[in-house]
Amino acid sequence: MGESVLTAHVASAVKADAPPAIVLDGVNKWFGALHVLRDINLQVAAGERVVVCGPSGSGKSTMIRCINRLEQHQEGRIVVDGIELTDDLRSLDAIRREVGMVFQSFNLFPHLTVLDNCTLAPIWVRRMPKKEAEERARGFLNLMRIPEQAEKYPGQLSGGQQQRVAIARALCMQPKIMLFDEPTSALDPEMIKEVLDTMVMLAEMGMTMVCVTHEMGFARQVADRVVFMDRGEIVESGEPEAIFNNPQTDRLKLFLSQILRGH
Amino acid sequence: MGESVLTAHVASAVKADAPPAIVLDGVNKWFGALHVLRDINLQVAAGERVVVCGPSGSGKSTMIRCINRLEQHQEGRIVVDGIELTDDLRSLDAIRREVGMVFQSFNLFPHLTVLDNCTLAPIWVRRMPKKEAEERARGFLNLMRIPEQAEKYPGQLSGGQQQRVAIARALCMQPKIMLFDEPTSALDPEMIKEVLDTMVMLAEMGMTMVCVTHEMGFARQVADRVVFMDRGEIVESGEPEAIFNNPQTDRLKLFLSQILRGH
Amino acid sequence: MSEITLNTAVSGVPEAPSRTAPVRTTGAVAWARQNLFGSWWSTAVTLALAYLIVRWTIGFVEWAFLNAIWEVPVVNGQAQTQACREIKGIGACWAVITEKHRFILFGTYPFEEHWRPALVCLLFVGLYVVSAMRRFWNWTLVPIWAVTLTLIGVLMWGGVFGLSYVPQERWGGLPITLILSTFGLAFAFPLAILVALGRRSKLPAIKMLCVLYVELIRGVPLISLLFMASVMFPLFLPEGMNIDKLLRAQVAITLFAGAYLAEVVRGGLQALSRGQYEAADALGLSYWQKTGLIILPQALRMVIPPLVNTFIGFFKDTSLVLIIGIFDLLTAGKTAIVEPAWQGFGIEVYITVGVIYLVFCFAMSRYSQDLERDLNRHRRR
Amino acid sequence: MSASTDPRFASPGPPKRPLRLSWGDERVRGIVWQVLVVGIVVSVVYWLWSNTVHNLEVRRIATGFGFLSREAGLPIGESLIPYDPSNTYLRALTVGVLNTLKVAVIGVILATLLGTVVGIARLSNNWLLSKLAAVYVEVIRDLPLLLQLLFWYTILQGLPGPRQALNPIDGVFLSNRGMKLPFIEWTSAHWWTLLVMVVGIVLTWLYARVARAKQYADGQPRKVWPAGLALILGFPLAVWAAFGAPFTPDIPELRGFNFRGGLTVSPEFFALLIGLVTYTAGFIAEIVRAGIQAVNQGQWEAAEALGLRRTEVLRKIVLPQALRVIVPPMTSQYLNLTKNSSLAVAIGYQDIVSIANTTLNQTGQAIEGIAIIMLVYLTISLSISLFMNWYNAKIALVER
Amino acid sequence: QQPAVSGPTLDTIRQRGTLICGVNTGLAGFAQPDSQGVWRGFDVDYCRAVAIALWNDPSKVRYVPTTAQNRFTALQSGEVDMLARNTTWTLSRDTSLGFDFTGINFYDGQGFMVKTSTGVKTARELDGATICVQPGTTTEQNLTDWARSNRINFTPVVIERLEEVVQAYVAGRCDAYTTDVSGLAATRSAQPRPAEHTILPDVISKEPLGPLVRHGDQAFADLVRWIHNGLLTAEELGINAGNVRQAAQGDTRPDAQRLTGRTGDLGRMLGVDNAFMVNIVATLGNYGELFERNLGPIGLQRGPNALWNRGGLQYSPPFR
Ligand SMILES: Nc1ncnc2c1ncn2[C@@H]1O[C@H](COP(=O)(O)OP(=O)(O)OP(=O)(O)O)[C@@H](O)[C@H]1O
Ligand SMILES: Nc1ncnc2c1ncn2[C@@H]1O[C@H](COP(=O)(O)OP(=O)(O)OP(=O)(O)O)[C@@H](O)[C@H]1O
Ligand SMILES: [Mg+2]
Ligand SMILES: [Mg+2]
Repeated sequence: MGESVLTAHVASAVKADAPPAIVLDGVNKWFGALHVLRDINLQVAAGERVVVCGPSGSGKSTMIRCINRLEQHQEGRIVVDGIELTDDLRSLDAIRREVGMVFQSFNLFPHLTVLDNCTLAPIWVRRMPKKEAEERARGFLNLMRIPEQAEKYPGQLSGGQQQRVAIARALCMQPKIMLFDEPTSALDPEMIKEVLDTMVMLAEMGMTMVCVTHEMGFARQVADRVVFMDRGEIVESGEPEAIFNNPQTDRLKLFLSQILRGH
Repeated sequence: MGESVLTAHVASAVKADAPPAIVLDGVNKWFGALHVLRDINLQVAAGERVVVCGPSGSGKSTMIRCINRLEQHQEGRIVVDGIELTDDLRSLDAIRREVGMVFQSFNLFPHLTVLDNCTLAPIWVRRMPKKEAEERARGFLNLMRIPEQAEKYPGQLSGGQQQRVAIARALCMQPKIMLFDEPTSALDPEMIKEVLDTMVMLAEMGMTMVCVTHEMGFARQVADRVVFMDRGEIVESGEPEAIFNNPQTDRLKLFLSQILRGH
Repeated sequence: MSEITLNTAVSGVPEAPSRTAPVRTTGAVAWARQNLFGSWWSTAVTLALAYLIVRWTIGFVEWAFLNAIWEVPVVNGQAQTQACREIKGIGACWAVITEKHRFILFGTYPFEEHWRPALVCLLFVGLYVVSAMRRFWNWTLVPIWAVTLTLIGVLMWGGVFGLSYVPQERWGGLPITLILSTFGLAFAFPLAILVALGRRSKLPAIKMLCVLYVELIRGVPLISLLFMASVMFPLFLPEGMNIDKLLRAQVAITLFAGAYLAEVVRGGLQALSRGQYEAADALGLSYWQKTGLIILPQALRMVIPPLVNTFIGFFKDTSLVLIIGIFDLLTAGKTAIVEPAWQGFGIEVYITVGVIYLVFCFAMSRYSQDLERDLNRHRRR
Repeated sequence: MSASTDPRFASPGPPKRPLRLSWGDERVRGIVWQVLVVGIVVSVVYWLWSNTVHNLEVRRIATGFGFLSREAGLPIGESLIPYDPSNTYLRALTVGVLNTLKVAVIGVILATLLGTVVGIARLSNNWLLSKLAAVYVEVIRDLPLLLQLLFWYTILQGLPGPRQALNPIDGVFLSNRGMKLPFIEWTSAHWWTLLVMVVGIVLTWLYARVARAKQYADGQPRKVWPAGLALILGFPLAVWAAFGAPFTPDIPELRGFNFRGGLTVSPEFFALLIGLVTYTAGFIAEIVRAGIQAVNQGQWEAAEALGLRRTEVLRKIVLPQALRVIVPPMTSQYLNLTKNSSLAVAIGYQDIVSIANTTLNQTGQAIEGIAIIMLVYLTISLSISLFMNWYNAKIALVER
Repeated sequence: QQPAVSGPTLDTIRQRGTLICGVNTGLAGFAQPDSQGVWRGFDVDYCRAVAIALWNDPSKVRYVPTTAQNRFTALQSGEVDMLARNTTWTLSRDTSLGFDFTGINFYDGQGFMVKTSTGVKTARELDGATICVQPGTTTEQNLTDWARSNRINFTPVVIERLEEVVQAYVAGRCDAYTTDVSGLAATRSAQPRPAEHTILPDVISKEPLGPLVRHGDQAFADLVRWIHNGLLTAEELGINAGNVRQAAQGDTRPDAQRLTGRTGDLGRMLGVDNAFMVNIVATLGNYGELFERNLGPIGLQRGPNALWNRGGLQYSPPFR
């Protein structure tokens, strides 16, 4: 049943000719004097799947965190799902409901069971009846192929399982957009595969996704677009094939040579 | 000079027709009521390189830890370098001098510099003059291709560098035998390569090695013998080619299919 | 480090010029906006607190400085404190300090010989400073301590080198506080380490003894231990054998501090990963080598903050020896105002004594924070 | 793990190893060491003990607890149970224990509250507030508690005398005799009212649970406080009215030297309480701060990314996790507060130490007096430890 | 000079060369270190007197401050040789604690002090009052005994240290302050306006204070006892610090000659120099001078401590 829940939900999110899900317009951000985001312009259409890559420290995480306002940008506009991000707390609440985030380090709540992790936000934020929330959560856990872990605590799971719980937790809020910040880099190769499989499945169902990752295989397989960042700027952006096979800038070429060598 | 130090030393350890470096004879071990090692029989000749593999929880670590008595076996005999492991603390001291160990999680001493990490045991256990110990340590650091890290603290190094320091630290005691317990599984792919290269180099110099690892490439390249363990038993053992290409038991077949798929 | 990666990530390519951040995100105004007036609630708190601080400061300055009396005439050895009594509540009477400061600092130590305890205090401070410098953290510290402590003993007791002999009963004030806390901690610390190791020992009898010691001592107030040391201890010893009162208090404080420190150290030992023990074992280090070279250096570093907390606690707790009639700093202060002329000027004396304690404890706490940063440098990249 | 369920793993278990009598054997060494250490300790204790017995004999010091049933004849200012100087020492000591418990229990609760507030204030974004909290912690920690107690006592004595008592609210008097609160003449109707109120509290708690369950059922959150107010205040008031609303106010009034009637909070108790609470709160603040900071920033972010509000994050995510770091050191602080209450004697609050001191002075039974003090504190301390350890185990994280 | 008399304590003291004297930790007039840290006071002078008798050197004393709690064990265990520490002579202390009181150097009694403004004239009017008291001595028991026999209700405030008790009383925490009359007088005189405080005439207990030594060393007890008696005799004979040297030369009264050691062998009988009283009086003065010097400034009158022939209770057995 998990499949059906998700497809039903995702389908509703993907409308033809919908307004862009995310708009970044001339976004600038500083940490103190350090200029970490420079005039970022990016549009993500509903249902689009964008992979962000770039060297360490290039501002990928910062950008993605600005989108659900874990960081505040200082110049420019960010519009998510038609709502502009301002200091207004209500708009913030509205946006966070629509945007799910999966962290590199999982950030599961260790004192709650897997099921409680998944139902917490639906119950308290979405005011969903507990039973319904649990049913839905079990659906997503099923989808993530970890239904039997529902009663365990995060500390009892392997890394790959934890990351899949984190994805399920985000999905339980039925977000329109999912943000992934290097969701696999804390995992060992076997677990990476589990998680990537899960993400591919989500992508195939049409979820709007922005994903920071160095997994080129994943990018090639599912990305509609790859964005390459360096030093706070978007240097190149385009179809995966174009980016990987035919990089335009020296920076990207150098970067690709490095990461391809690494593995 | 590092090369010469090592080769000289290793050469002395590898004698023709020498008695076996390690003998495990009907070794049994229990944790409480859990029977983790069952009638293990294993002989490692001087200069031989044995790779141990097997599913998680099969007792690989336990076996290797019994060899330098980080765990105590309860039945059977273990003879290392001609000395039988008994309750006698003095024989224990003698054995630990001859056996170097490299852990999965490095276990470097974070409060000491890399150099101090390497000279600690030679100075305090072997009663070597400090100067000589440092000279030798620098030699091995050189060999490990991290001579410039000598004055740093372990926390300042990357994982691969740390593991190479750990190997250097073990080598500084000039052990006749080196034990490796999944030395690469805490590392990311780039760093795995660094460490494996180092180990290959050691192997090529003729050091007696017992290595728990899932790195099939390494096994193929250097192992004289591969031992497959499951549930506390040695299930199969033989030349790498035979083991990998022509597994006899179902268990091994299953295992191989899993790990080959994983990567 | 981030800077470096930012610059070297893709080397060889010139960096794009970085714009400076807009003004409203930097500078004093931005700082105040962010830290003082971040929201209406923050603004309200700021204003309320600022008002209270200003008012109290003005009140205190008036009392302590503007309206204060610093000296009163002394007639026939009797201080004429009328003036002080007139302004009670309006201004401070620091005359009590002017008159009694030497007694407060040195107790009943012979007046002409006060330079000796004064020197002892300086020696202690010097000892602390030297011990605090990491440059001296090696074997040289042992002779330094030995010599200084001997010197302190010689100065306090005298009886040699032409110094007149001063029995222990006459010691008092700050030197007593420093002696009790320094020796107390100096002995309690090794004891604590042994007990902490013992409590983690695999040998059941030793473990039980350590647990008993820690739990029994921690479970009772220091007052009752001091009490026992003073009232009961003579009964424990064979007839005729007697131990100096100060020493008894010292032993009680040491035992008490030992139990507390042991728990702190144990916390550090527990926090250490098993891998460290195993790595040391695998290298063939003996138990004591492992403990001294690997385990303790790491465990102790980890517990510097609670350790110093405990140190500060004991420095202050030495004031409890007043229960058994030893004139430490605080007791000397209280005794100074027994004299009828000075009765009722406790606040001034307490403030003075409090400031002395504050200076020592604050120095300790600051130093520990620096030390913690310094020693844990190896943890950071 | 799965191995243990495997039938082939049902093994007889490890064989016993024989003990070899050799210095090389670890176990032999262990036994020798233990015998040595225990032997030394036992002989030292025996030596002290025999000395003591001998000394007691020689000095003709009588021991025994017979004095407990003798008339105490010592006056006690405040007591939770009826007490008169003609009662026995046992009762006097009991009064002391109760006084100690009173200040310890109230002190622990208040210090926890104040400490938590200051600890959170130190993490505040308001620079002034956080710096002030830091200064508070630093100053409070660095001054001897004894001085602080004397300070508070002096301050409280600065209040006007009973004749000029401050009268902020009708019936409430604040003077150097303490705080006098109006009270009512207690009748059975009040007992009923009180009972109903207790029932009301229990019902409110139950109602809160039901409300939570209902929210789980339909998702809608419900306010608990209106019902709680009705149950805890309204209902008892109704019962009280049903009894004819007996109300003979027992308002403190100045008669002779002092106020008669009403409830009293003595300055000694109050000074001790403030002193202990502010002092301990300084330490607790640091513990709370460390605890909250120990919770990974990622937990905040993850919870916020899910759309939880800050207060909800604090309550549901951060504090439950911080507790695990907070509880063990908190235990020590509770112990310290309890033990520090023994300084009460300096400012005239008659706790167990004060009363036992007087007892041992009057009777000369020093050994028994000290033994009683130590026993009382040990019992309290160990009870606190046990409870906190149990609580700590209860909230421990489940790990692999 | 070979001592004619010896006893264990006396021998120990002689051997050690100093007297160890237990004193109060600080009680105005009786024992208290001055601004220079020198112990002064009425009790302290008794310690000095013993040192003078033994070595003719008042500085050969080590003072051990003792609290109410540890004073007895200190003496019992030999930590101090004698206690000169305003200790009330009671039967049980004399017997079961194993001490010898060597005389009464100060007749005291417990009384009350109130603020004059309260208009209280006698202690009986204190019904309902709050009374400040120090714990740990006989004071508390006296107070409750008195209250019960007079059917008086009171609220006690029990504070350990003198400074705090007095402060509490002055600040108005208590309506009355009770302690030995000597203490009351001292406190009263220390107030800015002593007239604002009244010491009530009622004395509710007998508090004979005196030095004490361990039971079992009669030689030492005798010495301390007769020093006190000698001081009284000196006052009785009009011998004081100013004239004692002349008296030792030229006084013709037989009593005076015995006191100054010119005739008789009284000092030798006690194991000290025959002229010991001359030395003591010359240095410290007679009993009256001791009293005036130490207790006069804190406002104490002689009262019951006047000599017997001046209406007081101080009476020395014949010094012969
Ligand atoms: N809270 C912060 N305060 C100050 N500087 C920060 C902060 N967070 C990030 N930075 C800096 O901003 C820059 C961009 O960081 P960011 O985490 O976005 O990089 P990234 O592209 O995600 O790198 P990585 O691949 O290593 O995660 C880095 O130089 C980093 O050091
Ligand atoms: N100290 C111990 N106490 C109890 N059981 C233990 C202990 N150490 C290991 N075990 C158990 O013994 C079994 C074998 O463990 P071991 O670590 O040797 O496995 P392994 O083959 O090294 O597995 P992995 O590949 O996961 O490291 C496991 O079931 C493990 O849970
Ligand atoms: Mg990142
Ligand atoms: Mg293993």
